[in-house]
Amino acid sequence: MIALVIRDLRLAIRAGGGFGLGLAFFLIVTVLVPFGVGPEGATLAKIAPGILWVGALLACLLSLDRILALDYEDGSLDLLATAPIPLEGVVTMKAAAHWVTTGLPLTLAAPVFGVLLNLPQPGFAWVTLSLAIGTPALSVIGTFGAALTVGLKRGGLLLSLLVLPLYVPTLIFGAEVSRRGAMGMETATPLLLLAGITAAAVALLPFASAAAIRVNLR
Amino acid sequence: MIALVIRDLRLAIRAGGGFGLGLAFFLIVTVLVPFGVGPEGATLAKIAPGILWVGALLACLLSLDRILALDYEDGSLDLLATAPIPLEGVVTMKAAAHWVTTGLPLTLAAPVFGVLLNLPQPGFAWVTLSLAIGTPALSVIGTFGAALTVGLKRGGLLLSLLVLPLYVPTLIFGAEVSRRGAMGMETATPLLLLAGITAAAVALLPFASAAAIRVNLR
Amino acid sequence: MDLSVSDLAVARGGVPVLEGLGFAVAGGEALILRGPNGIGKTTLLRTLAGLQPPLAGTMSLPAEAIAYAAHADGLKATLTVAENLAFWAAVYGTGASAVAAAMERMNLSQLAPRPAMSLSAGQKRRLGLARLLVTGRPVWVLDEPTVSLDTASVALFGEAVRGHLAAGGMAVIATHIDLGLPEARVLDLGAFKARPPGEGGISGEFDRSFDGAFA
Amino acid sequence: MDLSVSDLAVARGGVPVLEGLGFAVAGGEALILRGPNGIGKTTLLRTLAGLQPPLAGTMSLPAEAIAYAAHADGLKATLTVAENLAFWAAVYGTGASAVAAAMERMNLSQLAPRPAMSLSAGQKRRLGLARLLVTGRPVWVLDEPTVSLDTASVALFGEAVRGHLAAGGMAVIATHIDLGLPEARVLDLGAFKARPPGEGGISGEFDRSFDGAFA
Amino acid sequence: MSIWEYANPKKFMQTSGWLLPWVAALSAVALVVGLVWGFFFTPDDYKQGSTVKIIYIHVPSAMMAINIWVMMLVASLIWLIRRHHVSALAAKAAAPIGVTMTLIALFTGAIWGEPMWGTWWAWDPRLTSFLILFLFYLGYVALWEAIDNPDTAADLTGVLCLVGSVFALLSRYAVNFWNQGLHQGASLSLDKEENVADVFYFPLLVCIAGFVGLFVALLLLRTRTEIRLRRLKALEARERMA
Ligand code: HEM
Ligand SMILES: Nc1ncnc2c1ncn2[C@@H]1O[C@H](COP(=O)(O)OP(=O)(O)OP(=O)(O)O)[C@@H](O)[C@H]1O
Ligand SMILES: Nc1ncnc2c1ncn2[C@@H]1O[C@H](COP(=O)(O)OP(=O)(O)OP(=O)(O)O)[C@@H](O)[C@H]1O
Ligand SMILES: [Mg+2]
Ligand SMILES: [Mg+2]
Repeated sequence: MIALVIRDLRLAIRAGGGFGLGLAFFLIVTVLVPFGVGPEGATLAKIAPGILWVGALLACLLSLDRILALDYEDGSLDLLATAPIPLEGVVTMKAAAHWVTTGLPLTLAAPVFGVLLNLPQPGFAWVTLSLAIGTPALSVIGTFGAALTVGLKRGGLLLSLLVLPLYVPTLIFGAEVSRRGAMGMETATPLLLLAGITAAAVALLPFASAAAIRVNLR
Repeated sequence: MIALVIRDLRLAIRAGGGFGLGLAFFLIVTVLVPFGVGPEGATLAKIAPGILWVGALLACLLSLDRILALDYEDGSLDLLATAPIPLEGVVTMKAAAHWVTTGLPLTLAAPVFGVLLNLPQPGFAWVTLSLAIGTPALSVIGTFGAALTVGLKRGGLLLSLLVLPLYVPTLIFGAEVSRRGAMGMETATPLLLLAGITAAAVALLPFASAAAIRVNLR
Repeated sequence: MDLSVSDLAVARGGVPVLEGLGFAVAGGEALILRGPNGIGKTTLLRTLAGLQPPLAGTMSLPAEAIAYAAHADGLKATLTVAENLAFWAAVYGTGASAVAAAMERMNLSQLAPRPAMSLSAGQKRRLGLARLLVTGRPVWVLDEPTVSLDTASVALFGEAVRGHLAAGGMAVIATHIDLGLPEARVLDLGAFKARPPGEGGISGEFDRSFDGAFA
Repeated sequence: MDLSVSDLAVARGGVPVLEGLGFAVAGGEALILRGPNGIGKTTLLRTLAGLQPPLAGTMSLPAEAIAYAAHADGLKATLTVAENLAFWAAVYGTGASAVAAAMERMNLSQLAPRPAMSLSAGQKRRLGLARLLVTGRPVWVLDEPTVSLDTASVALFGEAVRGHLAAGGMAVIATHIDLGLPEARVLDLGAFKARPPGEGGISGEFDRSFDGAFA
Repeated sequence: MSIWEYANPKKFMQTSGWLLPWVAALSAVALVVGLVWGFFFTPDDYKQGSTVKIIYIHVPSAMMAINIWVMMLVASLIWLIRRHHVSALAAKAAAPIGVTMTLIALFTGAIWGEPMWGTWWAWDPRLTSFLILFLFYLGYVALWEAIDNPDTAADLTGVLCLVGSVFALLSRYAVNFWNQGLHQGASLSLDKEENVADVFYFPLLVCIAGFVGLFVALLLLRTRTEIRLRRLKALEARERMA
């Protein structure tokens, strides 16, 4: 099954910057917000942790349709479904590849982009930590959404629509950790809840995703 | 060439809510931001015009790859390029269809979503007006980006990367109109500039887009 | 280990297309499915491969014994010919020697370092067929495998099928053209076309349970 | 109005594949292109259709005279058969009567209200060929048009081509199988394979200008 | 003899091969002289202390970042109009240098901003439009990377460069407009005539000359590499044909 991760990573690199592009989108969202909201440092500092989380989430979202749609279109998914590895494993590996190409770079880049949004000093560590814990959940939940919409022509927007409500709990706790951290408040409770969501999503959602794919191929 | 617009609109409807999805994404962005940023009314009121514009822009962006990619994949674009209508016309009609399915609903819905973000009273008219004037530019510029990336497998993120810096002037003037309007300030200058950008983009960019498509089909 | 099918009915888009199908394929045998466009060949093959459930009837073999190949070859445009095959070899656990042998067999060795997107239609198809060889599975279920192939490549394909049968494998192949496999049995699906439910044809589960509900 | 081509060279991915091609097709004539996989049939047809520039040589007809049909049929899965055709009729300005006639000719009338996605492979292909009929253009340039078609449909296609030729049209068709058009001329592309530049073959613009730059 | 002679590939390879070591050596000398002079033989600024010395890297790299884009625009136009392969490849070769220069200017600016403005980053018009330029660079490089066929890539990136330049100018103007009403005097950017005394000025000139030389040397080197790379690809393809 490792072969699957390797293949997906290789495809991401060959496609000309699969790694860089999620990052670039994140950068661009953080750049656009000041254009919309205005350049005052105080306002930006206040909304910075939330915008960073929303930006990371949107960057994740935008790359979700890469997870399964390409494999569906060229028939690979049919073939993987009949291959001697469980579909649950396939789905998990796909989510892992998505995290490595999207969630991980986003986490590493968040502090840098925090500078652009005038993020208060103590916030940097907390934003990074909360993203590190929360982005795996985003990848797994996103894979589930991709599995639901895989048969549909250009289901991109529908996919977003389905996935975004599922992202809300992760977003709330993740942004809460960041915001409290940035203001120097206690963060243990939301952090624990965030970790709980991630653990549960990683453990359980692959079964739902595999079931959805089976139905879609039928 | 009207047939092309009609076909695109029909496809948008058949695909299960081509109209609704851009809107839904816009709704979700405006909903997510309070989750990320926190619920205080004063902060929200301050950032509301900007967030509405950023949200509309992202909703637009997300639907850009529908404009040409599907037609490329199923061979329609090859056939349209050899059809007896100029490619410049095709591109313009495609942008028009995109605006009707995305820009127009966003414009109409923006005042409603403004309520969610606690937009100050005088802002409603200005946000709507600025979106009505600005979104055609977003569609035309987006079509240019789609034309550049049409040959690439799942160029979605690259497309965003290329298009977003091109969106900056439109965003700045559009958000400026909304913000000034919301604060009851003079708006004539940015409004004129916004209209100028839209007019120039609509008049000139289709030539660049058609050239890019020709190169990509080669 | 035989592939046998009895009283099978298959549906597409909820509409029954074939019914009352029964056949058996023993090791070393090939079965060629024929029938006019739209009769239901593709639907039947997808059902055999386990990609969709049958409407009725039984199949003797688990989907795990089957290697399926259809119009879409499952090739990645940016990976090279060798990488594409190596991936499937890893998935099926067959290893590098199988890859080399398959490329040899399908006359792809020269093209090994080329990305799949730069292949012509027929070269792509050959690569798709080479994938079958690396699966190492006993039953090949093929949907119009020789589309876009020239005569030499069709012969190459015939050789590959014959080799597979000689090793005790089986094959079920839907095609409109002559494959040069005179020893294979031919099944014409025309006779199994699903009748309308009024005339005793089979109907879907929903129809069955709701018939009589509107009296 | 003839289609004539002289000393044409075509390239794919910057690599010359065919060179020194010359042929002429007069009104009422068909030309069948043959050659092994990868010789360059698709590349040549795309060049004729004006989708890519030739590497060298001249073509007598403007791309506006040509109706091109390839593997990808340009069908919209969610539109019905009739709507798909009506769209192309509107683009080419031929009108509703052409649509009805084309559906009649390709035996699609029964399928008219069905969305294209529910068609079988062969039915889709028939729809793709019906599109040619609504273009009203004099030169058909077809890339493996009979892929997936059963014998009856191949005959139908032969009829359509013959009708087109009888009306003074022309056709250039790449195929690997027999189309049942004995009156058509056959051109084997094997003889025009581009030679390596070292042996006097043509080379791309970049190569030409850089040859000798690395002494 | 027309200037297009030098765009002849053969001539270009000869001339650039001959020119490269000289340009590289000259720029190295200028950089060493300028930086050493600037860092060790100028007084500290009375207001900014020793942080002022970052100017010797910041200003030249910022200037180069902007001018490299202009050079790419010219090269793209030459490609689109006259189809000279050398100029297409020169534009391709220049882009990563431009990205690097932009990054250097951004980083040195941020490092400078910390002690001067008390913040790493502010949405000052000049900084903002620089960030947008960075995005254009990224998009340009990403598009080159994403396309396989070199001629297609050259055409498309050429069109992007053209359209992008217009929008970059527009953004520059828009950003000025956007941040005017709220100007908090954050832009301490020294104006040459007013603030930079001659002691700082001359070593700065030497440094700028050094950066220009560095760019030309890197550009020649990278263009030669790109040409060879493409040639290699062509030879490989030929090999496979035979
Ligand atoms: C990340 C932050 C910064 C960025 C992106 C930035 C960018 C730029 C740019 C684009 C230029 C114009 C070069 C030209 O047009 O020739 C420039 C020049 C300059 N910058 Fe910065 N800068 C930054 C921070 C700073 C800081 C903190 C200072 C000092 C307080 C500073 C001082 C200067 C000076 C003195 C010049 C030369 C002015 C001139 O020649 O007109 N910069 N910078
Ligand atoms: N949603 C649907 N409603 C009604 N009929 C459908 C639907 N989807 C598919 N069909 C029909 O089911 C039949 C079986 O299609 P299938 O693809 O299996 O045929 P096939 O034998 O493979 O044909 P071909 O030789 O053309 O590939 C076709 O007649 C098709 O039109
Ligand atoms: N980027 C590339 N580099 C080198 N060769 C290439 C490239 N792209 C395509 N080719 C080769 O160009 C040749 C022509 O391809 P083309 O699709 O025109 O063949 P064809 O005659 O249509 O074959 P088929 O019968 O298989 O459809 C093929 O041999 C193909 O491998
Ligand atoms: Mg079929
Ligand atoms: Mg071909």
